[in-house]
Amino acid sequence: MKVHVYEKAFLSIGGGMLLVFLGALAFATLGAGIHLPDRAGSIDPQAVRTTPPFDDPGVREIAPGKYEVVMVAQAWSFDPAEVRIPAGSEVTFRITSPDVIHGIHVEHTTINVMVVPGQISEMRYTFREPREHLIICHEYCGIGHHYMYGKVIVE
Amino acid sequence: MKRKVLTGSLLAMGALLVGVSFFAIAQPLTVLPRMALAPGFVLTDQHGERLTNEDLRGKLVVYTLAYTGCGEACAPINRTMAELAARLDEVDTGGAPVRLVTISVDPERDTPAALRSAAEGLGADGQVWRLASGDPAMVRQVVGGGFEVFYEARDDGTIRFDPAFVVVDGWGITRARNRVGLPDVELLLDQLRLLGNEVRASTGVARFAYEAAHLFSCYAY
Amino acid sequence: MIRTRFLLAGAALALLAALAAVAVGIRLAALPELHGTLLDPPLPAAEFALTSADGGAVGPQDFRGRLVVLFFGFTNCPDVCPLTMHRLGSAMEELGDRADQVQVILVSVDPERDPPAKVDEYAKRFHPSFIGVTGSDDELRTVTSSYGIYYARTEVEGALGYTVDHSASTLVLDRNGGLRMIWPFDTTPEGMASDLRYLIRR
Amino acid sequence: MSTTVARPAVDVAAPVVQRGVVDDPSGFELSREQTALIRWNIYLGFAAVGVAMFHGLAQALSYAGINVLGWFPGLQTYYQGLTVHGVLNALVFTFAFANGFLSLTTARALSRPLNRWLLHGAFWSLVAGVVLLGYAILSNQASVLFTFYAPLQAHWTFYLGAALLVVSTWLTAANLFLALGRWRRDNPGERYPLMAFVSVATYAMWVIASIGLAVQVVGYLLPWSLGLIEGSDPLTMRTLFWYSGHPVVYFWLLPAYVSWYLMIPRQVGGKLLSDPLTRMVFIMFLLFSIPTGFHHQYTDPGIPAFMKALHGVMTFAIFFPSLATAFAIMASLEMGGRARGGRGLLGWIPKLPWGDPSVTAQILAMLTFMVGGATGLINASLSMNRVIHNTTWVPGHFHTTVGTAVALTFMGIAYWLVPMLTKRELFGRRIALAQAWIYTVGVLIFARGMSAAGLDGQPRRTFMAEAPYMPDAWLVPGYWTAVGGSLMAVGITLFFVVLLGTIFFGRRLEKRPDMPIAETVHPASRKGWEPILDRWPVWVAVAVILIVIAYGPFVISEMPPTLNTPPFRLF
Repeated sequence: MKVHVYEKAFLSIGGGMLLVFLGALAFATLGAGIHLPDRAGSIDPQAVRTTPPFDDPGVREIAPGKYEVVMVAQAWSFDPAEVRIPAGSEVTFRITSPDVIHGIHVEHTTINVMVVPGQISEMRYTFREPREHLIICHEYCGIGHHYMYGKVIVE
Repeated sequence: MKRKVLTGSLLAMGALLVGVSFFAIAQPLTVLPRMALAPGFVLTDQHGERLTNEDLRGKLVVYTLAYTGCGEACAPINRTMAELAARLDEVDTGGAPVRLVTISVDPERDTPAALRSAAEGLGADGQVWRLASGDPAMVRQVVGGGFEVFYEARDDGTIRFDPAFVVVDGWGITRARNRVGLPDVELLLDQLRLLGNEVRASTGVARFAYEAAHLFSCYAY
Repeated sequence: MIRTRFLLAGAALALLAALAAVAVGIRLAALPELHGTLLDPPLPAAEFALTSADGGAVGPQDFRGRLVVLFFGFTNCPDVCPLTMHRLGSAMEELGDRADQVQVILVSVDPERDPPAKVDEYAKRFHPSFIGVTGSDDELRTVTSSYGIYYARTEVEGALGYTVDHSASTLVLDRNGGLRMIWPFDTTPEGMASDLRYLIRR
Repeated sequence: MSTTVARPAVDVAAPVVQRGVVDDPSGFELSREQTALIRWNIYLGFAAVGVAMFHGLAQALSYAGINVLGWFPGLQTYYQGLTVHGVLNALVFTFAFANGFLSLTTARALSRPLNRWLLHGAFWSLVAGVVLLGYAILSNQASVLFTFYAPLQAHWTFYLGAALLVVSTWLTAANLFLALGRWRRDNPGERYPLMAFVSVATYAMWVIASIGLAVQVVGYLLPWSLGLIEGSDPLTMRTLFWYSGHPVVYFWLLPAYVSWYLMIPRQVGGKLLSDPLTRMVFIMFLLFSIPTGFHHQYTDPGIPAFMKALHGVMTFAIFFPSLATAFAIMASLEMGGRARGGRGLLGWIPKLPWGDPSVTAQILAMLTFMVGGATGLINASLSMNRVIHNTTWVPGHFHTTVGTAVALTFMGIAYWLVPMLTKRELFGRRIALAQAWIYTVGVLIFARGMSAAGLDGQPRRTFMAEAPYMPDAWLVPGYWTAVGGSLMAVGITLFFVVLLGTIFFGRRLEKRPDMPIAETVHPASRKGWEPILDRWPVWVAVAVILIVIAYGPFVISEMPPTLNTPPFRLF
């Protein structure tokens, strides 16, 4: 097979670029331990409201400076819809859905996760600066999807 | 000749690649993830003796939460622990002893004496299964900060908390947090068995296989 | 001819692909003999802000890009602390010009008798680059507990009045702030230096 | 059923000529019936775009806070319109066009007619599918978007309609495989004509890829919507959808690649550089496009992070054949430009036939696709995905890929295909040229707006005109989106002027124009290793192995599915 010398060069550079990208990917996952949302447990979606901790959603200070947000994403609201925490807190979100698929994106953070009925989504983030973040449902969940939002208020 | 060397090295590398991929994807052995460092603590057990996380180093520990004034609400948790204690000899942990620790989420009222009478009711021997309590701030730090479980006193004097069974290995690393609903004893025994496998394989070449299982997140649950 | 070239190109590709596999293999098989528990992938390590000698807040997050070695002790400590600190100092000597890649932090768990300046001065006795910090009991409880360390006062007879029992392990955080290694008490300076060299290299 | 004897094309400019029937149409013309069926497939596809366009315009305007939904007869919600837009554009348009176009290329390349029953079957099942989907969506019983995630439950006609769309592609695939098999029987030892090879490769990929969709829809959603099954397992449903949902992207794109590789070079007066590389590119799409679905589920809970990373790696691998394509096509364009007198480093560019709307539209589509490729890599990156997942960045990305690279290429193809199918001259060449430019400018402005807002966290698929939250950062990008979307709508309207003008008012031609088929500088060889490229069983087997590796462990761990989520109708 004849391959033009320019084509060879182009494909080599392209292939090299890809290897660099793959190397970065391997470093991120295997080296730096940056992981995407993993399995964090399953739950019976019909029993969300009676299964701890989702029987009592809310924001809790589990230890000094450490918060847990137990959240139920349902059509068409987040429960709780307002999360108040002091700046510098490490917050773990534990979210599930009792009805359809939702998504949660806390604006200007890396909290961006799907909420699938039957699964528990877990995300950790440290809010450093005092400001307000929108919480947006970013997966279509029915006619009122665009009314589904909330706020994280970092004080 | 040259081609033979080339083909040979190609095949060898291919085989290596296939081997590694096979391991990563087929996951011939699974482990429990190393989730976080388990909390350090100083608590007091039902005999008034000091219980620290260092005392439990080298042992597999199942922690759970309860309190003595809990009544029926804690009964399923205590039953699970009692059954677990009775069935520990079913799993081969590779010589690593297993300890069960019930931490009181009502440290103000659960004095060693209160714990002792509760332990007698439960059949906790104080050796394998210990009940522990301590400084309220310390308990908050261990349960909330370490095991990430929230609890608070209700107005009626009862304590609201989420049931949790946390499994910690001999290096003091949290390996499982069973915190949605009540786990059954089989699940806990299986988790101990997985840790036991790892303990048995902690020497020799097998250790690398287990390290690889961690590296490729071959997680059992 | 074309066949050979194709084979060569294939070999080059397979080589690159296999490099990844080999890299993984090396990490597993060609590990130097380690003297503590290596955590791979690293565990999350808590940030903290304890008080340094100049009154400022210091934590491992201030030393990203360097390895951070954490040890918890106190200045009146009769055996464990001076021994460990001495070994850490020797390990730093052993590291030579690599020593600037490592920051040792001594956290005093006896805030009553160890003001920050005293801890710092104590730490610097073992190596000029060491720093010592401390904080209130509440702060220390959070920090130690999240690093799997306990400490507790024990009353003793004598002039000191009390001593502090505490975990004797030493922790190493990697450049990104992840917990990478735990050394038991009896780790030798050579062992520490060898492990640190490995962690600097990777 | 006679096969034409291969005869070298007479072309003095070509030092190496491609052997094979594709250059010689003598003695081959599809029957009126088959031509008509193919023509109606193309019409049906574009009719879908015509309807979808209005909804697209309404959605683009809604990002600027302008709500025109009230003017749509029969439309009850924004999401109903979004479902129409997605289903018609992403499924009906692309399936119909691919069915028609690749049937034609295969028949033409092999110089043999297709099976008329399969051709009829494919067309009518597509029509039936569209009717059922239309009923379900227009009666507002299926506002579930084109991704139809369970447990949102649509009317059963929606799922049956979707299944029929897939069935039509399978019937087309059967037709192509049959034709290729017959050709092989008549030409033992010959290399497959390149154009037939790439057309069939496209369908081979899609048949393997569509199994997920088929299992999901027929095996599960249809009986579920009829009440035969109670609960659902949303995570498994999502996984099955994205098993097909990523490769479907390549099923949209590959017909455009067929044109870029095999027709554009001839249209610009150049040549295709390499036959074996072209085949390798299509084989790589067959191999790598399917085991990548988890990159749509990077942020899903319940899927092991390692499996996601593995799919990420595969996703990067699929970038390679697109890189090879970029070079090959650019090289043919340059050859064409130089053959037309272009000198200097870039002097060949203005010499390209920019007056040919078919060429202009497709070159603009390629240029836009470069933006799409770059944004696609960002989507595929594990860490960056967290910033843009499910934001308007994503539609910003895919309107430069399927929305332009594919759609505008199909329109460009139509500028020679419709004259060929109708034996009428293209109507309004200048309008067609204007269409290509306006649409491209429109989509670039549109994508600029969508991407910028996406980086600021604006959610996709959301009725922004009525959302109670609207940070200032989304305002200006929203105007970009609306302006760009309006220009796109103008572009498509102009396309319909040309299309309908050609069909109804185009000057009748004496002779049916032929398909532009490129010659190859390095043609296929019967010697050496190259014939292995034509060994389908090998490549299908490798593809299946890769799929088993990528999906096997997860599927096993999810078996049996826990069907404990009840259905919901929230629209």
